[in-house]
Amino acid sequence: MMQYIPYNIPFIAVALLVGIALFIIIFKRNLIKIVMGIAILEAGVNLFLVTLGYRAGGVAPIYTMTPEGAMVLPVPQALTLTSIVIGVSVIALMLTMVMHTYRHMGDIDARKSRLLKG
Amino acid sequence: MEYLTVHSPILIVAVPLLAAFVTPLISRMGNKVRDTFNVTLFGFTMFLVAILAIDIYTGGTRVYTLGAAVPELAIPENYMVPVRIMFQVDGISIFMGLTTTIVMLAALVYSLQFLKNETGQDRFYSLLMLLYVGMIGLEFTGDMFNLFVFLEILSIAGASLASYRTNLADAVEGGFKYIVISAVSALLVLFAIGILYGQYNLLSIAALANAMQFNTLDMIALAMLAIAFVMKLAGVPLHMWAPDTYAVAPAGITPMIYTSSAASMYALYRVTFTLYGGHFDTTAIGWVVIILGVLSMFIGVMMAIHQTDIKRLMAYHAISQSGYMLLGVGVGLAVLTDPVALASYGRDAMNGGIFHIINNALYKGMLFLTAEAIFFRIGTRDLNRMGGLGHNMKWTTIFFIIGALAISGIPPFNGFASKLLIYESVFRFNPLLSIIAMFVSLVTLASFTKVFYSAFTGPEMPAYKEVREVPRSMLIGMGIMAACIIFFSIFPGLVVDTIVAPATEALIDQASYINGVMGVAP
Amino acid sequence: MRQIVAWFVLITLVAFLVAGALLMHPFGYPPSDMDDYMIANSQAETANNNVVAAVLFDYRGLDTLGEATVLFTAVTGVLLLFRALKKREKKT
Amino acid sequence: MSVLTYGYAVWSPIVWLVALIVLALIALYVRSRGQKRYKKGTAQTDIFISGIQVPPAEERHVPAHNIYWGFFEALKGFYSTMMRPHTGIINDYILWLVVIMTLTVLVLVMAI
Amino acid sequence: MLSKIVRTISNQLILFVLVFGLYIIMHGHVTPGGGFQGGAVIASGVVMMIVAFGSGEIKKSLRESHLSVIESGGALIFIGMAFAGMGTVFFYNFLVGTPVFGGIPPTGPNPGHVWTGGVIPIMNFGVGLKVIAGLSAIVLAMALFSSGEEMEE
Repeated sequence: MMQYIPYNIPFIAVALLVGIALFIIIFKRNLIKIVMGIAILEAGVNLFLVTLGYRAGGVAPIYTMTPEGAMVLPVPQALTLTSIVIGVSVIALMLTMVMHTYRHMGDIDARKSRLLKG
Repeated sequence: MEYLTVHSPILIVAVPLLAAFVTPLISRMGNKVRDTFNVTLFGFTMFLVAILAIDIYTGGTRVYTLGAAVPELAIPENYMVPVRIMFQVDGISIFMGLTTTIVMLAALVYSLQFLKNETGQDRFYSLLMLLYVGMIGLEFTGDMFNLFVFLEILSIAGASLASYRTNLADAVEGGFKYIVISAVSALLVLFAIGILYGQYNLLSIAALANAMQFNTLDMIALAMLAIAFVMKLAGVPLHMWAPDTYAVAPAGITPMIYTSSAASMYALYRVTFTLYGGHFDTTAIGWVVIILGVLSMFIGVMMAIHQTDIKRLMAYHAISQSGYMLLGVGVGLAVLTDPVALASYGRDAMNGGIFHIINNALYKGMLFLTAEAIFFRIGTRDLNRMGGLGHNMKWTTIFFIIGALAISGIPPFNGFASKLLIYESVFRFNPLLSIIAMFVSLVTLASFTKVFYSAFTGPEMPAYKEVREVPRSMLIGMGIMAACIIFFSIFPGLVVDTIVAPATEALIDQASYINGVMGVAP
Repeated sequence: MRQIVAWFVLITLVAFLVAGALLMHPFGYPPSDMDDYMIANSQAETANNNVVAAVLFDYRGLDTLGEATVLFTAVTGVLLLFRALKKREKKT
Repeated sequence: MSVLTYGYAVWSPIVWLVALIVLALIALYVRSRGQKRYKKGTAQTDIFISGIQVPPAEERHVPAHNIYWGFFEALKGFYSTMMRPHTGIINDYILWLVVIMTLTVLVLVMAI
Repeated sequence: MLSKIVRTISNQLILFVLVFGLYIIMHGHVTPGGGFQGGAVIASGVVMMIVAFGSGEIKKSLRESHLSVIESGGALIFIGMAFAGMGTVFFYNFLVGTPVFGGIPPTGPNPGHVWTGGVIPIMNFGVGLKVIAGLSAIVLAMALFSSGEEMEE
């Protein structure tokens, strides 16, 4: 296992990024900060997908004027692109709802701007 | 006709998608044109679902590979793994598809007159179609990443529809909670998909199931997938978003969001049975599912009887009924590796759990619709302020009684048939679980008696003297559900033999799912 | 109480994830059964130099359609939430 | 068609309905044998609450939060425990998700 | 509305943004890029205009209903190309080998040619339209809402 550690630093970074994102979502009460936490979680997952496809010494998988050599995997890049666009959509919708909440309640604290409980 | 049969799996997704894309354009020609267009295209989709269902019950699992030269060609020639996205429709997929379609029909018809005086109707219909697309795609797909994409479609459409009444502060709050938990659980699903992809370089469910090695990383991925789907289906203790969201969503949408939880439940079963079935001892994950199920049943119903908001009360019942499905199928999962126990009671428990999904989608959906009919007429969800509505809303009262008796498991309704299957088979597995299930059924009856008493009976309240019956399309929407409930009540044997047993068989028989794509026995 | 539970759980989860990260394949040497097919055949099958575009629009076209649908859904949802709540008077 | 058979038991809604109808007929027959002295619109149908003034019809309806009052009173401890996790705060929802996920990871990793 | 300098410069800059975005969209099958990336570039140009001129000014020339129509049109182009392959299978790349975008590039590294890719350039164009209209509509709606203006139905 030890010999992998220098190579697997990106994966460890992903684990830490996910941890930070979950920390923000759990501890921060500001709704905007919760949305930011979800954005960071997304960034962590996207980073994970991209790092999965990296091949040592590889070039971009596009044949136009490319140098000879191994190519990095194309599927994770496509998945990441999809996931980024989905993330943008989700965050746009969330921010819309935060704006509406602020208009109704005059507050974006998760503890104070709630009506539904129990 | 044969052409339609061959292409029906993708057309069922693509035609409503086309409807959703065209709706903003066609609604400039007037509301009548738009409604006719939507209903027509949805009717065509129903026809396709029927064709596909007949084909699957006679011919077995269908594989449809997108973009290949031949639909059945899942793996390219002279290659060993599938590279394209494929739809793989088997017994449980089409079962969920039928459930979704029935609920969608009722919701669509119900919404036609419900929305008369609201703005933003064309976007509402567009999103309703997209919600349907998300659910059907989630149920039909045979590819993990595609499943994630459809999960996001149904989450976003559901959340924006849930906060449709933006003039109410609680509607926005319910929608926000739904989108946050959906986003987090969908990202966990994506993370798990990344783990699986990194290990096997595969995305197809069948190929992944074939290659699965059950090491530590796979277990982390399984935990993420399972718990993310449990969050989406609102099992206790991850249920707290459900009352908030179900309570505020407008009519027609609440049954759909509830059915989308059932679709998440399908995803949970797909992952635990198909992706991680086979040579792996599923007892541990089976007990996790059983414990979540029992907690959902008990805590859901105890919280429900305490509520005074009619839709929150019904939402807690939805949670409690999900517990039955988790319990039934969880028992099957726990004994999956024990052929004797599986044959003697495991299969019946799963039949009960799966039968309960469609029963519950029907009567729970209808109860949500009646609650929304009350809200439509008197403008409040508070039970304390209701009373005597039975005098003026006779049809709604009748529909409510049918739904309440069915959900409480009173014979001869369909709820009794599926609950009986669960009680008797779970009793052989562990008697205590069965006794808890019966107690929960009792409390369910008690709490619906409370709703019936405080909303419909009693003297006519002076404030509600002028209340009239709801418009006809709303009654037809509820009537569709009621007709299905009565049909299912009178012919439980037919339903179980025709659509439930193939679904159970599809879940248990992992090898044939894999063979549908990989071609050879593992 | 909540703080303690939350910290404990977060640390445990991140520990599991880091352990998982160490168990993954070595960074830069991924398994590549599926992707090799696309790299080798995308030019012949889809007449396309850009393999990522071939994956996006041909091999995994439904994902992209779904992604476009997600964007469409979000835009429709945002416009639905920002709609005017009262019907405007018809212009004469 | 309407009979649901499984392993060790049978459920037939038609038989059940027939039995229900027969029982209902018997009950109606017994009822029809009863005395017919009951008269509507006389003092026989008035409400009598130990002599206190009977409130008008609109105020006689028991509101929902009073139904099953005894049940909730007996289970006061249970419900106050139950209400504590139902805070309605979105952070707590996610915390529950993470807690259950970590527990499941522990269970599953220990199981292999 | 920002100062005159900003307004003038962004008025000039928007042309370059548009051209660059269109280039990225239409060369998505040959070079890095594609509909989403190019669409995001142009949508950021629209955001620049909204920041420079204020949402009220932009609303006069760019309406949500029009954006909504453009978006539906882009989505219809995309799903239409997918439906057009229904002769064989949904999403079948039926243009490969035909004169329209059908040239097959030689295997291995090559200089690249625009008339390749089958349905992919057309789908890129549809997605590009969709992303431009969609992202602009989101930003415009948010800007209008936060400045307190009435949205049209």
